[in-house]
Formats: sequence, structure tokens, C-alpha cells
Amino acid sequence: MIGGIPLGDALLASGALFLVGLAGALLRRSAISIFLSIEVMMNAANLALIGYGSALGTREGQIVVFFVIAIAAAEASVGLAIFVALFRHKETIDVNKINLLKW
Amino acid sequence: MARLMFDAAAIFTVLFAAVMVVHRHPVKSVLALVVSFFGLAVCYVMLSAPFIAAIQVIVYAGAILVLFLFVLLLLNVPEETRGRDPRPIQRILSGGALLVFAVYLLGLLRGHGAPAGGPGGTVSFDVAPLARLLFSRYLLPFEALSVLLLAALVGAFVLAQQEKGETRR
Amino acid sequence: MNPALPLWLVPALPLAGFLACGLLGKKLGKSFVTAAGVGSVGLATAVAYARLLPFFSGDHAPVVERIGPWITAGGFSADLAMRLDPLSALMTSFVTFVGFLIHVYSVGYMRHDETEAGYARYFAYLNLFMFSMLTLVLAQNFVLMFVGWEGVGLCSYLLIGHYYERQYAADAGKKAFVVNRIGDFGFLLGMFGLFSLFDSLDFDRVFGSAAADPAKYAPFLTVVCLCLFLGAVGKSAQVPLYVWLPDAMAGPTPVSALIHAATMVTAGVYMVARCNVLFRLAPEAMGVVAVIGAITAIFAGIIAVAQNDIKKVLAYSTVSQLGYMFLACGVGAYVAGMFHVLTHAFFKACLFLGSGSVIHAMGGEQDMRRMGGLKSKLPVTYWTFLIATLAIAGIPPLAGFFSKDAILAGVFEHERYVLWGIALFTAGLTAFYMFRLVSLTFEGSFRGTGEQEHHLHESPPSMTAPLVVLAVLSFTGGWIGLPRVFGEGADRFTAFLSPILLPLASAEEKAEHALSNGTEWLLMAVSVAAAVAGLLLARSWYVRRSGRPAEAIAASFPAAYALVAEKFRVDELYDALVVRPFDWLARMLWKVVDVLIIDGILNAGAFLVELAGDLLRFLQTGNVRNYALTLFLGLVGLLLLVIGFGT
Amino acid sequence: MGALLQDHILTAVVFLPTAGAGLLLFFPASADRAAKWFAFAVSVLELAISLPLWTRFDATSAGFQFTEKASWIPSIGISYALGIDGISLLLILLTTLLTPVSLLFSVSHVEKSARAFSIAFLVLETGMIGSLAALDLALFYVFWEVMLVPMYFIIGIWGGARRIYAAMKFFLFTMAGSLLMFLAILYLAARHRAATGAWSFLLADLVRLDFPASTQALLFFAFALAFAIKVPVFPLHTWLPDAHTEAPTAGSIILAGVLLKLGVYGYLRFALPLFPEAALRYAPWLGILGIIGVIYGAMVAYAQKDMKRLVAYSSVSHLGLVVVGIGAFTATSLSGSVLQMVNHGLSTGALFLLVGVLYERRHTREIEAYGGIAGVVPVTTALFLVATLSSIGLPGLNGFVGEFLVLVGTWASPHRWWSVAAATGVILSAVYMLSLVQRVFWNPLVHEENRKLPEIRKTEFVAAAVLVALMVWIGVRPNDVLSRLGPSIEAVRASVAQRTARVRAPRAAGAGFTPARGKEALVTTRGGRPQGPPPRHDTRPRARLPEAAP
Repeated sequence: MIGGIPLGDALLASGALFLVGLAGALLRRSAISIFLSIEVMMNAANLALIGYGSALGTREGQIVVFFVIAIAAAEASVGLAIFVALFRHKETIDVNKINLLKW
Repeated sequence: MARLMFDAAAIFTVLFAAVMVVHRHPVKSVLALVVSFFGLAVCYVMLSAPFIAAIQVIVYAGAILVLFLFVLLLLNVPEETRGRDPRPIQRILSGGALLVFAVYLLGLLRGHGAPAGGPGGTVSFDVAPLARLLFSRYLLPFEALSVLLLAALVGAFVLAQQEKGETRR
Repeated sequence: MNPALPLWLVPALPLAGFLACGLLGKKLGKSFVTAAGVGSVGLATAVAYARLLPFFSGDHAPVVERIGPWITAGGFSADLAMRLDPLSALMTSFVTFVGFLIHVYSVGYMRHDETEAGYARYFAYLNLFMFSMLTLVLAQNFVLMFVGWEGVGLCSYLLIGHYYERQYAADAGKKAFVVNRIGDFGFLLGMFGLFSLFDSLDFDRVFGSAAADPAKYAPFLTVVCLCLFLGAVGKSAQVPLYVWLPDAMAGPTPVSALIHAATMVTAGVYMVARCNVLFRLAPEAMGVVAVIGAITAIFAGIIAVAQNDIKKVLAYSTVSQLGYMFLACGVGAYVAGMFHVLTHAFFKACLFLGSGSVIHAMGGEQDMRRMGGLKSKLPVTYWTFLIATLAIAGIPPLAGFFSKDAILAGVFEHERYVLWGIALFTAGLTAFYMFRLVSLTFEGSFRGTGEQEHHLHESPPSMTAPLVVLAVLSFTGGWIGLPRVFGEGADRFTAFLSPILLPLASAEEKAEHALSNGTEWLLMAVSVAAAVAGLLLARSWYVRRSGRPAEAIAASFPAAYALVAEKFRVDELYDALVVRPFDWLARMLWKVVDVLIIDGILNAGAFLVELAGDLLRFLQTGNVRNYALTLFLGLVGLLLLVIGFGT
Repeated sequence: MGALLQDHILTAVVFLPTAGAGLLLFFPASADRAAKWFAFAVSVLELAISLPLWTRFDATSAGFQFTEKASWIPSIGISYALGIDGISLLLILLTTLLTPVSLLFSVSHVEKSARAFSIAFLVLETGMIGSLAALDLALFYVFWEVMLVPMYFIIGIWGGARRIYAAMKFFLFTMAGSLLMFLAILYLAARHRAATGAWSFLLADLVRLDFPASTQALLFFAFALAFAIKVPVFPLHTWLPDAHTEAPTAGSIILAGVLLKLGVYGYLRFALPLFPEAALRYAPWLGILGIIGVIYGAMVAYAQKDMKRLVAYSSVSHLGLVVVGIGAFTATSLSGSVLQMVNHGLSTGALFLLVGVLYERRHTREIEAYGGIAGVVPVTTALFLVATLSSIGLPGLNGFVGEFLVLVGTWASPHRWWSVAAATGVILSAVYMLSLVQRVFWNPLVHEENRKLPEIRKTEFVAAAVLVALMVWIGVRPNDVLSRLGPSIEAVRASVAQRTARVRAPRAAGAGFTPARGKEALVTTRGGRPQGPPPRHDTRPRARLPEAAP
């Protein structure tokens, strides 16, 4: 019952998930939402990796996903710390209002 | 059967991801994403990656997203404001590019993506070989990862620390 | 050969004196400086004469003493080597001797007016000068000669600028050096030319090759000789580069006597005489030498007539006499030229030292219009000065008569009658302005302030003793070269120098040209007459009639008089033609070419980069979403580009 | 240990300063004085260990000596190859001499973060000596750039008022040139690989390559530009007055004393042997630019109001003469040029040092602010005078020997009139230097504050006196230096002649260019116009190394 999923399905799902995440990253204004969208994109990539791994019959895909999740954890912790610091200064996480790097 | 199950889980995942994107309230967004990740875990199981599915639930949904929730609740982040985007071109261009990209992806998949009905799943369901691989061949990256996490810990601490003389507003 | 006293010791001793005075002089005080400065030159003189006396009595064969290689690179080489032959022996004999006398004189002249440091500096430079001059004279090749050549220029620069805190002295020093350098430029080019012709700059090899194969080298030698002569023009203050010498009088008077009258300025004549083998092969160059010499002689003589500064008169007189010497060289009478160098050293040194004595007594006053009647107050100075004046005026039997007569005879002999006329006129002019000088200074009544009159005194023995010695030499110095009319063996001077300074023409030709005794007597009479005429005119104008005729003439031709008194405004001319355009060009090159054009182009480039940055920075909105979108657009674009549209 | 040092003396000389700089890192930041003295001690030790290079140098041999070779990055054929000939020997010793002199001066004058200054200076020394000793082009390039960075900081941090501008200008100019050179080096290595199948950056390997004329010209320009900027040759010189003027005194000394020489050195060592035909073809342009430099530099120097700027422009003039000598390419003129580089290092080094002495007391470089101080500071005046005289080429001092050899050698080349034009520098240098001396040390003392000007200090005096002593030594005994130079110069000429002859041999047998006969081989002087190598534009196909199989 498990296994035998066609690679195409997995890739399609991965692509759809990626597009959703991308749309969120590009269109949302809340920094948190953008961050979450990026997580979604990352998971889309993970899905593709697992899909390929399953299709090719190797475990390397899973190993990479494992690392990606760990790195996502690290990234999330630092990213959130940045939000905390930012919010404390600016009282907002609307990226339209944060443009310290402007010109 | 398995394929049906996978497809259903995938659709579920994408759907809730979309919910996450659409919602303006951050807390609701995060919760939608948690749900979406459960679906993703199901997909992983279907692709014979039970260990990843487990850490997807435990670490990703259970720890990372909960951390998001903590932060949101801690800061009491308000709902995203409506109002006009200062640069409407951003939306137009984004939409256009997304469309192009979507069509492109679809085209790619149609072209040579799916080895139709390829019989995947020759990977055993066993976790032990994975562990063996992780602690032998990928030991160095694994250890390096621990250093990375430590660095992230320190970094997060330093960043979030209250600066001297700064009062909480 | 005298291995115990090598030739290099002669210049080395003053060099040691220079080091001692320069490095230790300030600490050890004036007595030490006196001992080291005068002592070293005295020793050098002793060593020189120890070598010279046997040489004079010997067979006069040239002696070359090689010390070692100096510069060797590629195909070029030059040795450190010294040469003693009749010409350098002659120069060494009077350079050391007169130099020593002037060192002695300087002790009295400088001792009380100077600080310890100034005194030490003065003697250090004076010793360095002796070193350079002796190197110049004794060198065996052109490069080593050039060491002395530039060295004397340097010392001249330093000593003219001895009173460096006076602007005009500093200016004069710089002017002397720069003008000398223009000459040195010519000398350098001459050396390059010689080297490319002869593959060597050694005197023996150069002159030997040139003499051995004249036809081969003659075509190239005109240019080379003119280049060398440019060097001589600079060093010996000839038209048009004479302008530095009158200004050089800003230095202490003994310096004027030593450097700017007796020795250094004659280096040009020495060099031309040394190269007589080359010049003989370049008749055009010799013609130029003669004409420049004649022009200088009369030009400077005319200016001297209208000067009121006692040292300026002597300076222009020096220029004029140097012109005489070049005139002699130019017509091929090298021996006569060198003879005049010798006698001129005696009487001009005496005149300068005498004027120094006068200035010393007058408390620094140099304007003759404020002098007068010093005859009784400064008897020794007066009598020595008078003897030297008679000598320069060419009154027989004093030294100047014989040398000047030799030159006039030489010019006449070579049938350059126009030049002879100029020279004769200049002889009269010389007598006139020199007696004008004597009359204004020593005759009549005192015209200075009472304070100055009170202060008048004869100079100390250290100053008068050299005067007396030089006066004696001015009187007798000419007797070593009596004209042929006094007998065949009378002209020992010519006999001595003839191995080096070959006569222009071969012996038979010479016999054809040679003047008869009657003509020679006549020439002498004419030159004496010119001198006496000048003398009497000056005495009648300035002693008997207190200068009124001169004033009358000046008043009737104000423009001409002003022109002469202002030295034909040559300095102003150079200023307008050379100095100011140079200043302007230098500033223009800097401000326009460097700053405006080159840096302008660079700064324009920098500005363009900055401008581009200024425009492009607006892409940096600071908005993360824009960045994300840009990134995404780039990704899509790249995908399309790399993978292509569709499948 | 002794034997190790014997075999690796060049490595020791190159890296000792860096080792010293490494130790300096452990000094506490507050120990400025100790750091300065330590750096000085290191540089003196460096001088001491570099002296055996002079004594053990075999003056009869034309080849490279004290060579060392090891593989460095074997995968692309970069090796660590060091070795010196007479030319680099002189410049290395000049470097090891001027560095302690500069540091000794800095002991009493650098206040701001002296430790960092000392480190920068020592690293700079390694860069300079490394560039002079490297025989591998990649290694050379590394050292060449290593030189750039410390100098940038020395100007930018310890410089005068407009130091940032000057440092940027210096950096950008030099960088612009050296990047092109880097490309050319890479191209050479790639060509070597194409020809033989192996990568190599070794000079000895690369000189065996032959190129078509157009390629050679391009490569030559890439190299020549880098070196011309460093020298600097006329229109590329404007970084120099700014850098010299704004740099601290020690920086100016090194900049003028050594860094500029590296341009000429690089041209002699690399551009000439690698691209001999292009170099000979374009040498006339080089000579003309040199002449323009001589006259232009002198005239602009005359117009300056700032002492350091004046001396800086005098460098343009002097280096112009050096370039003329290189362009003339006779044995005599080349010897003169190399010697003149050393002379310029000594005399201009001393001038900058003494200007620095005055600057540290009055804090102005304006000439107008001085005047008549000869009586106040007689020792400084005397030293300055000697340095000036050396600079204007007074016989008996070093400047004359170099200048004279360049001019006489140039006269013997086909370009006789260059010599005439360049000799005007003799007059012009006297004009601007003497007017500097007059306006600073002579003339009436008009500024009262100058009356109490302190005399030169002991450390400064020692630094200047060493330079003056060397000026006299080279002036009196130039052969000590020239004898070590001769064979190397001949070797450079021989390598150029050999390569051009190899190409020309069939057509112009005998009329080519056979150097090393002890005379000016380019020239037949006697009685006629000298005949140089026929300036042929040879476009025939030339012998190449066998092309590697594709």
C-alpha cells in the first residue's frame, strides 16, 4: 500500500506548493507571513527531494531533507529573533514600512 | 490506492498552504500551516519516508511553528493592515511572473517530468539504514549541523536580547 | 717620478682640510679652522711645488699617475688618473700659490666679522674649491675634469651665497650655478660627442687619435668643439653667459679674488687650451671662439667704464680680460692666452684683494663715489693696487704688458685686423677705467661720512703681505715670456708650453707669417700708446678735473649713459626672454596640463562612476519585497534564457 | 640552522619582516613605543641578513643566484621560485636599507596606532623584496599586490590632510594597471599549457613562448601599462604627487625610494624578455615619454609651492631619465638607469626625510613658511644640501654617475637626440632644486617662529647620515655597484638579442644585435652615425613551440 507513487504526482504537488509559497512571499506584507511562505517553499523543495529519492530508490534525498529541516530550525530561530528585535524598534512588521537599506 | 491517498494528502497540503497565505491574521496563518504540514507528513509516509514524516510533525510542526506562535503571541502582532500598496507594480509584476513560472513548471513536468507510473518505493520502510548512513557517511555534516544550531542559538540570543537602557514599550 | 709625493695628494690635502673644517670646525673654533684651512692648502702648495720644481727643470715629459678605475659600465670607462704636463703644471703652480695667498688673506679679512660657524663654513668651502680646482687642472680625462669643473661651480655657488641671509647674495649664487649649468650642459654634450668619436675620454687617447688621423675626425669636431666651448662660455663668463660673474661679487672679496678672478673663471680658457688639438681641426669653432672673445672683451670693457661699485668694475674688467684670453685662443695663440691667464691671476688677484682691503677699511662701503683720498690712509694697499693697475693696463715692463702684447701680436699675426682693432681699443679702455677706479678711490679728497673717515686704517699684515707678494709678481711675472725681439731664448714660456700647445701652423708656414722685428716693435708701441692714452685721459678727467668731463658727457647723452650704466639691460632682457616665460610655462604646465587636463580626465572618469551610482542607487528601495521580486524575475528570466521556452 | 639559512637566504630575507609583523600582533596596543623600536630592530636584522647577498654575490655570473624553487600550487603550475641577479640585488639592498631608515625616522614621529603602522611597514617590506626576488609570474603578482595594500593604509591612515583622496588615487591607478597585467600573466600561462601541455608561470618557461606580433603587442601593453603607472611615465604620473605629498614621511621615502623602481624593474625583468620584439618596437615611444617626463617633471616641480610636491615632481623628472636609459637599451644606458634608480632612492629618500624633519617641527610644507633657516638648523641644511647636490647630479656624488652613464649610453644608441633633450634636465634640476634650497634655507629669515626651530634629532640624523654616506660612496666608488650590475645587464640584452635574432637570423645575418662584446654592441660609432638594430617590422611567421595536440 505504501510506495509506488508516480514521480510526476510528487513533483506536481511540490510545484504547486512552491507556487503557493512564492505567491505568499511576493504578495504579503507582513514579515511573519513572508517568513512562513518561505517555509512553505522550503517544504516544497523537501517534497521534491523525497519524491525523487523514492523514485530513484535512494536514501540520500531523505538525508538532505533531514539537514534542511535542521537548518530551517536554525533559520527560524534567528529569523524570529530578528523579528523580535525589529518589532521592538519599529512597532511593526509591515515590510513596506521597513526600508532602512533605502538608497 | 497509495497514489490516491498521496494525491489527497497533497491537495490537502496545498490547500491549507493557500489558506495560510490568504489569511491576514498571523496566528491563523500559522495554524493553517501546521495543518498543511500534517498533510505533508502524510505525503512523506506515502513516499516511504516515515522518519522524515515523523520529524516533519515533531520538529517542524511541533517545534518550529510553535516557536512562531510563541513569538506572535509574545509580541501581540496585529493583523495585517489593508490599504493601498505603495507600489502597485509589485503586485502586477509578481502576478505576471508567477503566472509565467507556473506555466513554465507545468510545461516542464509535462515535457519530461513524470516517468509515468514509474514504480517507485523500492526503498525499504526501515529507519535503521537511514540512521546508519547519517552516522557514517554523513557524520561530518551532521556534526557541522550541531555547530550551526549552536551558532543560531547564540545568534538568536544576542539578537533578541534587550539592549541596555532600552525600556520595553 | 716621486712616489713619495703622488699627484693626488695635491687635491687630497685641501679635501682633508674641507672635511676637517666642515665637520669639526664649528666645535673646535677659529684657531683650528685657520690651522686646518690654511695649513692644508699650504701643505698642498708645498707638495705641488715639490713635484713642480723638478718638472720645470726637467724635460717636461708628461707624467700620468693612475689611481684606479672609477666608472666602468658597458662600453664606457673612466679612470681616476692625474696628469702633470707643462699646461697643468703651469695652472697648478699659480692655483696653489695664489690660492694659498688668498687663504692667508682671508684669515685677516674674515676672522673678526664672522661667527665660528660662518668662519668654519667659509674655510671649508674655500678648501673644497681648492680641491675642485686642482682636480680640474690635474685630471687626465674629461670626466674627472668635469668633477672639478662642476665642483668649482658648486663652491662658487656656495661662497657667493656665503651671506645667505641676504636675498641678493642667495639669488646671485643660484644664478651663478644655473648659468654655469647651462655651460655644463654643453660640456656634457661635448663629452658625449668625444666619446662616440674616440671611444674614450682619456686625454691621451682622444688627442692622440685626433692628431693621428685629422681627416677622419675633422668633420665632426666643429660641433663637438662648439659644445665644449659652450661649457667654457659658461664657466669663464663670456657673452652671452657672462651675467653671473658681476652678480657673483655678492660673495666675500677674497672669494672674488680667488674664484672669480684668478682661478675658476680661467678654467674655460684652460679647457680650450687643453683641447687645442681638437680646436685646431675645427677652424669654424675657433672663429667663433675668437669672435665671442673679442665681443666679450669690448662689451664688458664698455660696461666697466660706467660702474660705480669698485668690485663691479673689477668684475667687468675680469670678464673683459677673459674675453682677451679667448680671443688669443680663437686665433690660435694659445700660448699667449695661457700667458695672460697667468699674469691676470697675479694682477687681478692683487686688485681684488686690494679692493677688499679698501672695503675692509671703509666698513663695507663699495661705492667709489664715497671714497677718495685713500692714498695716505692705506699706503700699502695703494702702492700694490697701483702696480697691479699698471700691470693690467699694459704698461711696460709690468706683467700685463707682455701677455697683452703677445695676444695683440698673435691676433695681428693671423691677420684678423678687425679683431686686433677691437682688442687694441679694449686695451685703451682697460687703462681708462682702471685709472678711473684708482683716481676715484685713492686720489682727491675723501667723500664718505665722518664716521667712515675716522674708521679708516691700513689692513693687518696677514692681508697686506699677500698684496705685496702679488704686486711683486704682477711686476715681474711677465718676464718669463719676453717677446722674441728680446732674443731667441727670451720666450721661455712659449718654449715650455709648446709641446702641449702646438702652434696653429707648421714651422715653415709660421716663418712666412712671422712678423718682422720692426712690426713687432711697432705693435708694442701702438699698444703702449693706447694704454698710456687711456691712462692719461682718466687722470685728466678724474684727478685734475674731479670727474666733471665725464659728468658732462653723461649729461649730454643721457640715454646712452643710462644704457651703459645699467649694463645694457642684459639681465632685464634675459628676465623677459627666459626667466619669466619659464616661470609662466612651468605654472601653466602644472595648472593646465597636470591639474586641468590629466587630472581633469581622471576626475571626469571618477565623476561618471559616481553619477552612475547616484542614478542606480534608486533601485535600492530598501523594501524586501522588491528585492524578492527582482530576484524572482531574474530567476524566471534566467530559466527562460538557459532552458529556453517550452520544451 | 646555519646551513638552512645558507640555502634559503632569500626566503629568509623575504619573510623575516612578515614574521616580525606577526610577532608585533602580540604586542599590547598600548605598547606603541616598544612596537616602533621592535619594528626597527626587525628591519635592522633584515638589513643584516641581506648583506650576505651583497658579499656572497658572484659578480662575474650573469645568471640568477641564491635560487630557490618549490612547487606551490602544482595543479595550475604555480611555483615558489626565487632568485636574484645584479639588478634585483641592488634594489633589494636599497629596500632593506631604506626600510630601517624610514622606521628610524618614524620612531619619533608616528603617534597614531604605531603598532599597526609598524605591521603595515614590515608587510610592505616583504611585498617589495618578494616582488624583486620572484621568478614566477604568479608569485610576482602576489607580492606586487601585497605591496599595494599596506601602502594604501599607510597613506590613508597616517597621511596628511587629503590622505583619503591620495590613497584612493594611488590604489585605483596602480590597481587598474596591475589587473591588466594579471590577465596577461594568465594568458601567458594558458599559452604555455597550449604549447607544452603543462601549466607554468615560471619566467624561465614563459620566455620560450613566441607570439605573433599583434598578440605580443597587446601583452606588452598590458605589462607596460602596469609598470608605466608605477614608474610613473608621463601622462600617468598624477597619482604620484598626491600620494607622495599626503603620505607620511616614511611612506614617501619608501614610495619614492623603492616602489617606483619596481615599475622599471618589472619592465626590465618581465616585459623585455617576454616580449622583446614589441619592447624594441615601442622603445622609441618609451624614450620620448621619458624625455617628456624629464622636462615636464622638472618644470612642474619648479612651479610648486609645497616642498614635498616639489620633490615628488622631481621624482617624475628623475624617473623619466631612467626610462630614457631603458628605452635607449645600450649596456651603458641600462647600467646607468639601474644605478640611477638606486641613486634616486638615496637622494630622494634623503630629501623626503629632511623635508619630514622640517614638517614635524613646523607642521607645514609650504615653502613660503620657511626661509633663512640655514643658521638655525645648520646640520639639517648641510644634509639637505648634500642630498640636493646628489639629486642634481653633482660629480663626486652618486647622482652624477648614473645620470652621466644614462646620457652617454643614450648618445651611443640610435636615438642620439634623446640624450641632448634629456641632458637639459641637468640645467632644469639645478633650477628647481636650488630655488627650493634658497627659498627654504637661505634668504632673509622672515618668519619669527623659525628662529627657534629645533635642530635635527639624533635618530633623524643617523637615518639621514647613512643615506648621505652612501651617496658619497657610490659617487666615489661606483664600480662596486656597477661591477655587480654589468653581467646582469648583458644577460638582459643578450636574451632580447637572442630572441629577436632567432626570428631575424635568416634575413639579417650579422646585422643583428650581438651584445656582450664589452662595447656598445648596438652601435658602430667611429666617425659616422651610429647604426642601431634595423627597425624592421617583421611579420613573417616565426618559429613557435610545438603546439600541443588538441
